[in-house]
Amino acid sequence: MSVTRERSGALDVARIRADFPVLERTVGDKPLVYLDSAATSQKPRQVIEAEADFYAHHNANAHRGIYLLAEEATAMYEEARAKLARFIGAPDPACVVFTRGTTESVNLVAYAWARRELREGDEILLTEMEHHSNIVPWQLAARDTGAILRYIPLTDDGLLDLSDLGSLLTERTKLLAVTGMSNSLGTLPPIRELTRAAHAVGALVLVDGAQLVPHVPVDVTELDCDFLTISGHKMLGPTASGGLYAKRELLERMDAFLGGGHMIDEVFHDHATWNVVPYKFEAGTMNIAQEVALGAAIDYLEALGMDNVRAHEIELTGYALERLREVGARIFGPLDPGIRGGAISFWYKDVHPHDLATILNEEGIAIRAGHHCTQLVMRRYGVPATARASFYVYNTVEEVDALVEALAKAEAVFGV
Amino acid sequence: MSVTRERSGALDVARIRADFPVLERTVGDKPLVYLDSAATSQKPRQVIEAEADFYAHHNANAHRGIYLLAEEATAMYEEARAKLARFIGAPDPACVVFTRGTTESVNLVAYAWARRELREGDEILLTEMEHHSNIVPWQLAARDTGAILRYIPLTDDGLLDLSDLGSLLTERTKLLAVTGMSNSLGTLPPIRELTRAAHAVGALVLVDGAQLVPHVPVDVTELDCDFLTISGHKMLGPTASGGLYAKRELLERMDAFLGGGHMIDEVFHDHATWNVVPYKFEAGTMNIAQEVALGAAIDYLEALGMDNVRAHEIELTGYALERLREVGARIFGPLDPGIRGGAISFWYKDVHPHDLATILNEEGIAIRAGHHCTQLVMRRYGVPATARASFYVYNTVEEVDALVEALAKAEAVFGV
Amino acid sequence: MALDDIYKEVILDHYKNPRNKREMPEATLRCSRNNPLCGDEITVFVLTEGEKVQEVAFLGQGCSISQSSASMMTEAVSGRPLEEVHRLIREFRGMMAGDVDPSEEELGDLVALRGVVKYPIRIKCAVLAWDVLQEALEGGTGEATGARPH
Amino acid sequence: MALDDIYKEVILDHYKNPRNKREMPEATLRCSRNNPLCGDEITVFVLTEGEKVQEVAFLGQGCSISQSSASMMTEAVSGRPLEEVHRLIREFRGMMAGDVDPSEEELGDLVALRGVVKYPIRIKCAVLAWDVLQEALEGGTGEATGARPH
Ligand SMILES: Cc1ncc(COP(=O)(O)O)c(C=O)c1O
Ligand SMILES: Cc1ncc(COP(=O)(O)O)c(C=O)c1O
Repeated sequence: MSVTRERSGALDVARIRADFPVLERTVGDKPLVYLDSAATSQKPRQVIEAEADFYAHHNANAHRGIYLLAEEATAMYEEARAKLARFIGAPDPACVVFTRGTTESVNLVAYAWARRELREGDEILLTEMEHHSNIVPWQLAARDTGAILRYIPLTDDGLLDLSDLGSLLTERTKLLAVTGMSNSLGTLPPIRELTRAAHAVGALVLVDGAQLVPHVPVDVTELDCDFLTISGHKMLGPTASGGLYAKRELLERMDAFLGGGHMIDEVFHDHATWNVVPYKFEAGTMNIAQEVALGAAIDYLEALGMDNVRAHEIELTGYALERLREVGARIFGPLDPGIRGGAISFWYKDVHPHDLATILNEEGIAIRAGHHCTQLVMRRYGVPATARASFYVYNTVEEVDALVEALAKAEAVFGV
Repeated sequence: MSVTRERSGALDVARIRADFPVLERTVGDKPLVYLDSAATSQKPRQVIEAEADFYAHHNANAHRGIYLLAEEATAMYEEARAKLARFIGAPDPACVVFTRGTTESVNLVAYAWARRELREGDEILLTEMEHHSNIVPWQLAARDTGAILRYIPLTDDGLLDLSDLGSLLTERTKLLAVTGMSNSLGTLPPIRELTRAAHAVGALVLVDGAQLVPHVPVDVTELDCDFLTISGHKMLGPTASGGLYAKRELLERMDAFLGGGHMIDEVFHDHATWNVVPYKFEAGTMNIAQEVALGAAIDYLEALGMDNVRAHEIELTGYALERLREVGARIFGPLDPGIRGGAISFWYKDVHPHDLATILNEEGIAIRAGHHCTQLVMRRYGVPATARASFYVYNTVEEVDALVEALAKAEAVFGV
Repeated sequence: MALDDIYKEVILDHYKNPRNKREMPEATLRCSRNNPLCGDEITVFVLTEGEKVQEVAFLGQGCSISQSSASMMTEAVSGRPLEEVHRLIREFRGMMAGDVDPSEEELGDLVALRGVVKYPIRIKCAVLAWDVLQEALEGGTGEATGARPH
Repeated sequence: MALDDIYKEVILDHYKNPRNKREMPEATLRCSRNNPLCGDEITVFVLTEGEKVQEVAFLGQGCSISQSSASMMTEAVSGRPLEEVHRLIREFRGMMAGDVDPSEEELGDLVALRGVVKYPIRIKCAVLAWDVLQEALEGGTGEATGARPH
């Protein structure tokens, strides 16, 4: 395989690739073709260095010390919050709580909002394309409050089936929790319409932004969602970085979640009072270096321009869908790259996704095989698992070609 | 100030210091004297590089992919778990759940164990020297279950007052949550005796190991505690690294805490089943690179030898206590370095700790001023705050001298 | 690493033509499990008679490794005394852990799965059927704990 | 940075000899707050009369910056129309945010606190009393939300 690393329409991919040390790796004698960015993205040296620089020059606990390092660490940590807030169009950095990622963020809302607000018979509306991280926390909250879960079903081509929305979204609905972009089908649900419909019946809306925020320009004011979750590790940031956006008045009203240092105002033997938001939700020593480095990831993405990031993804996704269909792969999810992201689930002939992933790995190609934490999607389409290729700013058209060519290898092994 | 960086009795501190890039920093024209390791430790280049190396060569999500990077990432992540388990004497890596640190670990137990097990009138026994992170989670759990909090009081010299233990620790007590080492008084409570007494009445014991694990050789089998919390960032590891040790049968019996990807076995519309321990408690993308780098921190500490780490701390603490008392500082906490750690809280004459910290900062000396997340301790000794110096493997006797000399400066400014 | 280390002829044969793949209503033990990572599913049926495993069958879906391992397992253990079956389980696990050099005599076709050791994550696929068999022999049904609404 | 930027004579004087530091039973407004970072505490008492702040007193404990700021504040605002007090609060905050060049005329002794701007974490100490005053004027008492047992 020769990866010529040309300039794509929207991004100078050759230059971008030079920033990602891991892309120099080989698998056996094959260059690494990393097509699993939906699971976690790779990190540019700017991000790796930002985290190392924090430890090497500014390391101290944030919001606790009077000395110079502590002031620097605090300023860097809060600057990262301001960057993340700006990146998603939040009106105020205080609307952003730092967390380990989407899973912690959804659980924060499920504990601190849902368990305080939900009553027996209240409903939470989900969709069948949700990631387990946007299902299981609600099941636990429903178990504890007596609330009921309902699901927006899927059409055969991987879209939300909104034909019966009127009977699913009612005054009983207290929350609609929906993914901004499906990690297994690629689908981009119509968030703006959904928030409008939900607000019309008085329900709040949580958008799972794990896939959306890294790949599409996002403005929470425009989307008008009440909560948005962010996974830093999927947008060039370190593992353990991320956050939760929430409208400020919600954060004020919510119960505490994790108790501990810094989230308090005063602590007495039998009770405690809370710090102001967002600190009320940041208990104990936080992921300081990681959020600082997420700030560097945001700088990187903003320098590329999120419109260009999206345009590059549309280009690669369109090309990949075309080539995969040519060779007879079955695609799960919409076929129009304009209404979907770059996570492409497929079956190639009768080769089980695990076997396919093992065979592709021998060619240096890293794809994901499994249920992608979306077992409801697997059941809906009657498969135990799918193969999934997903793209990000460093992927090339040539890598898509490599993927498609390697499928022939699987065919040879399995004689399908 | 001249720091001659000699070899201390137990550690080759000059060599150690060369591993910590941040120690080359200056504050104005003064070399940095970092005396706030109880808040967070500095990181050696071995740890910084381990995290950077993970991103640069092995980055992938753990436990999810079939391709080479994913296998490497998974193996490294699990190797870190095995190291941490071995470091604390856990019989089995499955007894170690990764978390962001002590605060998340205590909350995990407060949600997944306490809310399932506690009934109205049950008691949780704490001590007045607990960090807020080992108080507030129990207040929240008590609020939700009707359980009652009781406190072991303190003696005037900063020890647990166990004279009335018999009436505090009864069959109503379901949990004793106690710090392994106080972060504001330095005290080392007699954990082994306390676990014996607690188990005798059928109570479980949670040891807050935030300060203990970095500074003292720990063996959970010997301590016989039921839970032990670990903050990676206080033991040379990255922020956002750490864990919870628990006896395996407890982990099995506990409720789920955070719901999401990988902690599940199967997910259906209305319910889900759980993965085996410890994965049942590791929802979503974890702090993978951070735990891997914590593994490097453990390697570093093990190479020094935890007995030597402790011996060095006793040496520095003894010297510092002596010098501080010489110049008339009031010490909060025990005076015998053999029964305490290296976090020394004090007042110097009438200089308020904030003012002292600001003045010492001008001399390059980083100490902490405040309540150290132990407001009950402050109230017990009738002060709004204390100044605190704390030590770790890279600190020298000369740095203690620098601290003591700088106190004269404060005296000059305030004319006390 | 070469692909034919893992995708040996005999594996592909068992995958495409699984042996003893059927419901067994007369089974005395029955256990179902899936691999939560990937959705592979195996149900094992065991007909015991006294201290003997008379017959084993399976149902399931999944990759070539999990399904061929199940198929080969049913052949290897059917008609054996319980004690031998337990030894086989240990031996197979030992081979997959890379600890034990497998004896062709004991494991037969199953030795072909040795190549999977080089693909750590696929080991879970290979041992799934064996986990289920062991749980069945211990009286388990494979029900996991979880969150059910009241 | 030099220490006398922050520890000016006038600050130390107000710290050692605080003005208007007393309980004021006749106060019409009263509010208490602490700085959760460090435990500094300030209670502000305000005696209003119509649109005028007749008198302000405080109680509290803490560092030289928080206590001297409170002391200077009571002198600066006592006897002023509410509107002017609000302008002063804005001006003081502006100075501490580094946005506004303080006018000696308006702020008097308080200008001495300008040096604190270089010590970002101490800014919280300097504005604590002002936060409490503002909350008092808005009718707040300083009660925070929290976890109380039933
Ligand atoms: C004794 C003690 N317990 C708990 C904590 C909280 O630990 P972390 O901030 O790592 O969650 C700390 C550190 O601040 C501590 O010193
Ligand atoms: C759509 C979606 N939601 C939630 C998650 C969970 O995010 P995280 O693993 O960062 O907590 C993921 C990623 O795995 C995802 O793709």
